[in-house]
Amino acid sequence: MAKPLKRADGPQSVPALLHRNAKEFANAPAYREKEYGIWQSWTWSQTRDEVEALALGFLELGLDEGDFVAVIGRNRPYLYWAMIAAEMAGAVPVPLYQDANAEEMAYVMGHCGARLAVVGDQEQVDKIIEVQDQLPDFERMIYLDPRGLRKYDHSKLDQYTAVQEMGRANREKHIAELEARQAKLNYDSTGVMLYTSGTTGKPKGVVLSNRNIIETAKSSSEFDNLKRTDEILAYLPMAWVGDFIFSVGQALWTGFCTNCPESADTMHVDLREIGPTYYFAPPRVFETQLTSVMIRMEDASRFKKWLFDTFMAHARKVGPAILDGKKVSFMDRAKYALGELMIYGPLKNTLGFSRVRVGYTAGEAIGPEIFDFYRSLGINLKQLYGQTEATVFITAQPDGEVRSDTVGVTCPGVELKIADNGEVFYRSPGVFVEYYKNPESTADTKDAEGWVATGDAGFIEESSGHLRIIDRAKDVGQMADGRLFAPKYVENKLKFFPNILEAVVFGNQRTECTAFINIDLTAVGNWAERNNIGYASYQELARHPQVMDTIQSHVEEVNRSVAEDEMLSGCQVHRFVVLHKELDADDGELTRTRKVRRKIIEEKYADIITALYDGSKQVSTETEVTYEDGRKGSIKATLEIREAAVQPTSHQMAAE
Amino acid sequence: MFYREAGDFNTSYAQDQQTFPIKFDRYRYYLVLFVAVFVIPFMVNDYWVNSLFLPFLIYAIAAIGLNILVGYCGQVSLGTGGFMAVGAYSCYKLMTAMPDVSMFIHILLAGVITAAVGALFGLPSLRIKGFYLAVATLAAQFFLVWLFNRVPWFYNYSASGQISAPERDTFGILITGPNTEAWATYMFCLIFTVGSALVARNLTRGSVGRKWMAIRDMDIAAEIIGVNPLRAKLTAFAVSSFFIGISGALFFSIYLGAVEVGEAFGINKSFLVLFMIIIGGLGSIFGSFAGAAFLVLLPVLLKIVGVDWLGWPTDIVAHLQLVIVGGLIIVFLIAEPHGLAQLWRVAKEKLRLWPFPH
Amino acid sequence: MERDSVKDQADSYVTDDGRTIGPTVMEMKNITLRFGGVEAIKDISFDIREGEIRAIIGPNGAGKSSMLNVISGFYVPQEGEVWYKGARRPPMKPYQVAQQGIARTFQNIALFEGMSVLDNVMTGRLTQMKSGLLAQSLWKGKAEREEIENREIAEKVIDFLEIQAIRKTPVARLPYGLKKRVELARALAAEPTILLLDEPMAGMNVEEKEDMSRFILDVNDEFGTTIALIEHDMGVVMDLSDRVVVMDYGRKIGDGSPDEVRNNQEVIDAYLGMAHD
Amino acid sequence: MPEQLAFTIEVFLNGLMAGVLYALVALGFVLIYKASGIFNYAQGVMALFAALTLVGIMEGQVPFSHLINAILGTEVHHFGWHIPAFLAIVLTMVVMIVLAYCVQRFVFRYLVGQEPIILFMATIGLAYFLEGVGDLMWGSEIKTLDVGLPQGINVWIDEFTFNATGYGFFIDNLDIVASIVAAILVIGLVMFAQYTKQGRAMRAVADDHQAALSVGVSLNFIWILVWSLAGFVALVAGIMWGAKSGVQFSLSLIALKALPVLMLGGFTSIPGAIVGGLIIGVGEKLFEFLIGAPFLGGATENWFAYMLALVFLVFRPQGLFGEKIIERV
Repeated sequence: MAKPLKRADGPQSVPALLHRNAKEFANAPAYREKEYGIWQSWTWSQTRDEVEALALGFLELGLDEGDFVAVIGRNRPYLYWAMIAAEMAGAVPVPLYQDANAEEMAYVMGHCGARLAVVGDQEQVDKIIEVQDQLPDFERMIYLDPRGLRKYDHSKLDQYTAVQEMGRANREKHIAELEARQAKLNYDSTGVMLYTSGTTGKPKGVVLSNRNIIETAKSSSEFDNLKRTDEILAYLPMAWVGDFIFSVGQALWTGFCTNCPESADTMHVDLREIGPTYYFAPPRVFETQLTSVMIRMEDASRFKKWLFDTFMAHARKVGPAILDGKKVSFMDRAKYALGELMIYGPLKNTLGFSRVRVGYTAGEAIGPEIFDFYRSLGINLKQLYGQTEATVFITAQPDGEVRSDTVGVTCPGVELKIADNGEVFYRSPGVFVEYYKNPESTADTKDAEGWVATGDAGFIEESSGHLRIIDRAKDVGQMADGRLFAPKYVENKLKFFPNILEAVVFGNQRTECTAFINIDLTAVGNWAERNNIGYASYQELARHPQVMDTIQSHVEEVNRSVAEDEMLSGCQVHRFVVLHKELDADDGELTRTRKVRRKIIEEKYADIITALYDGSKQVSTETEVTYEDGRKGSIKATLEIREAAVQPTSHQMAAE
Repeated sequence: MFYREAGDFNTSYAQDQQTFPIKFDRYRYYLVLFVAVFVIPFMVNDYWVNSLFLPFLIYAIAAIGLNILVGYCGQVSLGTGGFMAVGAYSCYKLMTAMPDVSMFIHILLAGVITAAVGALFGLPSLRIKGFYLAVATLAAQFFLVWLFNRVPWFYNYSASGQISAPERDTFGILITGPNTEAWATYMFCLIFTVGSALVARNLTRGSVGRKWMAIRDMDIAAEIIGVNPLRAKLTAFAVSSFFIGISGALFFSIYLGAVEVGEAFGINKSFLVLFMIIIGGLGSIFGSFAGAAFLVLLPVLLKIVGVDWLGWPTDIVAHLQLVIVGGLIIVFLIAEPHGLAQLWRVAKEKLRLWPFPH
Repeated sequence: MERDSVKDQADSYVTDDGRTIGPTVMEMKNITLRFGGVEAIKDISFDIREGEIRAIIGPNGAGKSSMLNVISGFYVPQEGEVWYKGARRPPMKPYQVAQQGIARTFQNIALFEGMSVLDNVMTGRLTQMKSGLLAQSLWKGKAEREEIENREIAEKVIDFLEIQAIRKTPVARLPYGLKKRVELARALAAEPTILLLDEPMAGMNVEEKEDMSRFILDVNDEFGTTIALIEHDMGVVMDLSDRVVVMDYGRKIGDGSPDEVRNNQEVIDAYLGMAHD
Repeated sequence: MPEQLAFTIEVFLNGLMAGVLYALVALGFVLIYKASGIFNYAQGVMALFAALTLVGIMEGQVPFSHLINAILGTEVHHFGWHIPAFLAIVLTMVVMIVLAYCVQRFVFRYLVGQEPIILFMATIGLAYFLEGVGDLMWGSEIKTLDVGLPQGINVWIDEFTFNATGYGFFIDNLDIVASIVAAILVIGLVMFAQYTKQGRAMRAVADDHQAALSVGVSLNFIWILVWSLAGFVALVAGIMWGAKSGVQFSLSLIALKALPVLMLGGFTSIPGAIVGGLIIGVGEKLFEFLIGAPFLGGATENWFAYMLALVFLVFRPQGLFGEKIIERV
């Protein structure tokens, strides 16, 4: 093994890190939250006190070592503290997705047998009360925002601050015990348990040890030399491993400040105010942002538009090069500098990216032009490849070698190997301990020597040594004629078009590929408005012939580029439909992280798929949908099936 | 476009409530102060000071004063000239009565006295509203001017009926009388102008200011939520008059040196200052400065263009000036009732959103 | 017949949803108000108890608004007494009434259009802000401290009524529904003993009405604020209020719990008899 | 009959006559205010402008001659003709009507629905503008205006009173003529407002814009009409004042005289304007005569009217005849 998993010196647990920070940079800002119109701030020492008070409160409530504490709500300092406090008390924090519905919560909390839950507000409280009786082990709930809860039965309900008070009051009683429990914590004790929103089946509880957390936090922080002065905005789901590593792991390791927005809808304003120096967002965020930029620029004055276009053109030409420190002619640099003053600077400022030193995107492939747009502005946006089981980091792009089609080189301490079927395996200090109460799947994913299957297929590029991911390994299939079938690869290329929100490609064990398309309502809708095309619903817009034509042209363009790639030329899309409804997590078609659930979709829309292959010109279908309020309904529609031009390809290398 | 607000956030209400919450604005403000204090004094000569800086600084104070009354409290007054006169004459009496006391004290006292007089004439404002009140304030204007004209005690029984400022100094530096240094008079006025601006800002951002604005926007509602109308209006009159008094005192003692009340503080003065705040922007401190600058510069420019370049007779240029000023007032009231300040605000918004249109 | 309900005897009681209603905090005794010849209010008496939601309903022109204006001291009745906190209230100016802890909203919004939402809410604190001219002109120190203390309270209210997003927007730019909410915020910021709401639902669509009712209940619930509201839309009031006074043509024709009132013949007649919108 | 009393009566009469003129000017205000809610501070300057124009036309001055000469370097001043007073007056009236049209068309059309105070400030701007234009057109030097009105002491009254009281009253013919004309004008205007179609339309507008509109009254027309009337009043006032003390800037100050009259009489009431005018005319003259001159050093006319009005308003904010203001929430 590259790195022997021996006891490293230095803090051995998350709470230990907190104590270190509280000592070493006591008065540096640790957490901020926009509330009551200003950024309420806590220094590291204050944070330590808050967390300790809560931990003591937990003890007073009778929390035992090894218990599980569910944490549910939007990103708030208090909830991060709750996670740390839980570990202090020797328990295991389990963050849950706040938008999960009651059943999903019931499953997870039942599975780990959580005794306590720390939740944000009435909404979460209600959800849990709804499923309480399915949870034998569950005891008490601790809430942050008392709004609307005054009349609730408080026998099983405490207010967060009340618990802290309880803790402070009984300090003498419990402090010894608390310190004892902390002392026991070491590299191998569990730091957190995160449930993966598995693309198939029930979610699995990934157990991460302090070693996993601290080692990855350490190496990744060094990799991008994160500093104590850095600022991040914590706005991604707390249940997602990334947010945990950024806002807890790295934050505690480097001691930088974590900022929480006032609410989801003020996120952009808050982002702009804080101006983070270290920023993460999934591709779709960058995508929607770019779309909105373009839309807003549409109604700018002629002159501004001209300025914008010329300078952006120039930025695309030299921006990335300058960012990568390659040599660029003086004139170009000068012009770029001017652009920085006139356009890039203000733009970054209005988007809130002025100060971004390190920006990451991951989870999905990102469209080249989207990626380049941000890089050309001088934002150091990079890609990384990781997963929960690896405590995020597997590969990442070092400064200076950034490309949109690779996911970079292995992170420090990580080893890679590619199996014959193209599946990517890795081994690292970040490798998870186990799936909780699920030895067999643990065994499936992690072998004796600690190699973990990513479930993704990919290859290492000779030229650069960067890893390139093609697709989910299990989705990489073979076509009837034996050629490689990598739907995700094609879907991504499709999704790079602003007009296309989602795409699902079929063709496994078939002679040719076909696709479902979801149009992007914002982009297409905006286009429709400007060409004053009236439409009442997504469905109506999706049906519009002009829209169909545009989509078709996109598909054909993709076919062309796919054809270029020898291995994957077979994956060109021959026929497609534009779906009559948007794929939706509430209907189980996507995961909460908006990954496509292929199997479910294939079953649900079987009729359409057959139609795609039996050569019919159109298909009528009826689909059940779930509305936000949980009601169910159904949509009837007749979909037009379009033929897309494909490039002729050679069949010779098919056999292997 | 020049704004870089990302990372410029507030962690306390003190920060959030400061006068220039945005860094960029704050620095610009410091720069202006720096230039005003450390650059201009070393460059000015008598011409510049007397034709531009002194009138600008002094009128700015008057404008701030009137703006508090009209722009913030919504009580229109046409008595500005009269109140300036009060400032001037009380300053004169003080100077002559107590030669050894610092001019700072005299000017401030003049302000205080004017404040008292102003409050007195503000009393009717409880009963009289709108332009009834505006007209009523003319009473102050005419009565006060008459008073200083006819009661010899005020001008120390001088034959001419004029008052003229004797030589006085502060910290050993001459600031009144014929033999003053340009920079000295400039600095002296600057101190008062900056001071007034700060005080005015502090008052208008706090509870007093809100009381005034409440009265301005809807007096009945204001009273019902607990604002004592008389108190609010009287404070407005007093504070406003305090500033106007100071400007009057400076106008006489530093700028003119000698005045004949009807000439210097006639009703036209009232209108001039009123115009300053209309053009500059009602309810805005910045507007007071902008308006003062504008109406101080205008005649100078007209003179340069009309008389010096085109060689027209001065009276024609003077008439032209009336036409232009009158026209401008109407144009502003129609097109931009909030004056230059509003234009400035809009421009700022545009820059902040750059490159986006909205 | 109005005073027969059990609740009036008990000095303080607990409602079905667990709120404690205290003793009488304000009592109107035989109020009569005339404008010239017309009698807007004819010899009306009723009381308002601590922590309750007290509604005054009646057809348009029944004298509800006049009654509210009497309570808030804007009109001085020719006859009758207003008793507040166990003492007779001498005739006083509206601003003095406000300083006694009675805040109100207005039927046709009376916000200060020239100010931001925050400033409007802060005006609700004016009765509490005491620092003098001199302190304020220097700002640093007393004035600033006071400003911040009161800002904190104002922000709590802003947060409570969920108007954070428009905190610094000039009220002139707000839609009707939000304006109503801001006005409520302004009244609430005063931390009033009694909160008077003048047709809080007037001109609102259904969702806005629901929101407003929710806020009114929450206010009463969270802060235990005593609320007196007038409304001509009977439906809304019945779900909201603990006790209802019904007025018609300046007379009181009913007083008691919503149910009592609902079954009061005179009331039914009044409501059937009129062209109701 | 004691001298003192005689003097007093004389002063009283003079005051009465001055008062009539005040009333006249005040009427100009009331007309515009009633019909358009505009409180026209420029009324006085309009009088000045009218007088200037009248003189200019009579003397055959070239308008803007100074400006033209300044720009073109020419030396034009006069057309070299003289126009009889009557014709000149008619022409001037035409000019005033054109002015009325312009004011409505270019200024107040854009200010419809603004708060009164804004309109008021606008008229102040207008006053400056007009003053400037007037000076540019006709030059700012003092001019004598002679439309052939009788001047000098009225001998008949002098003798009559001398015989009656042993003291001859000094009363200027011009004043007499002026007050007669003014009286006629006042009555005329009242008649106009009461009995003519336009007059009634005018009052309709004053009472309720919407209603007036709905019965098909053209606001625009009405406003131009009232501005023209105001111009006419201004012209007359200009003639009287001009004939008395020459055409010069001070003439525009009669507006300032009329303001307190209005505050006293109420902005909306024609009788108020008249009564107010008389009260103030008499009041200030008597005050000056009995108190001002002997004890206060004189020239109290400058402020007496205002003080009177101010004190009065404090006790009756809506003026003598204005209707009571009832505040509602």
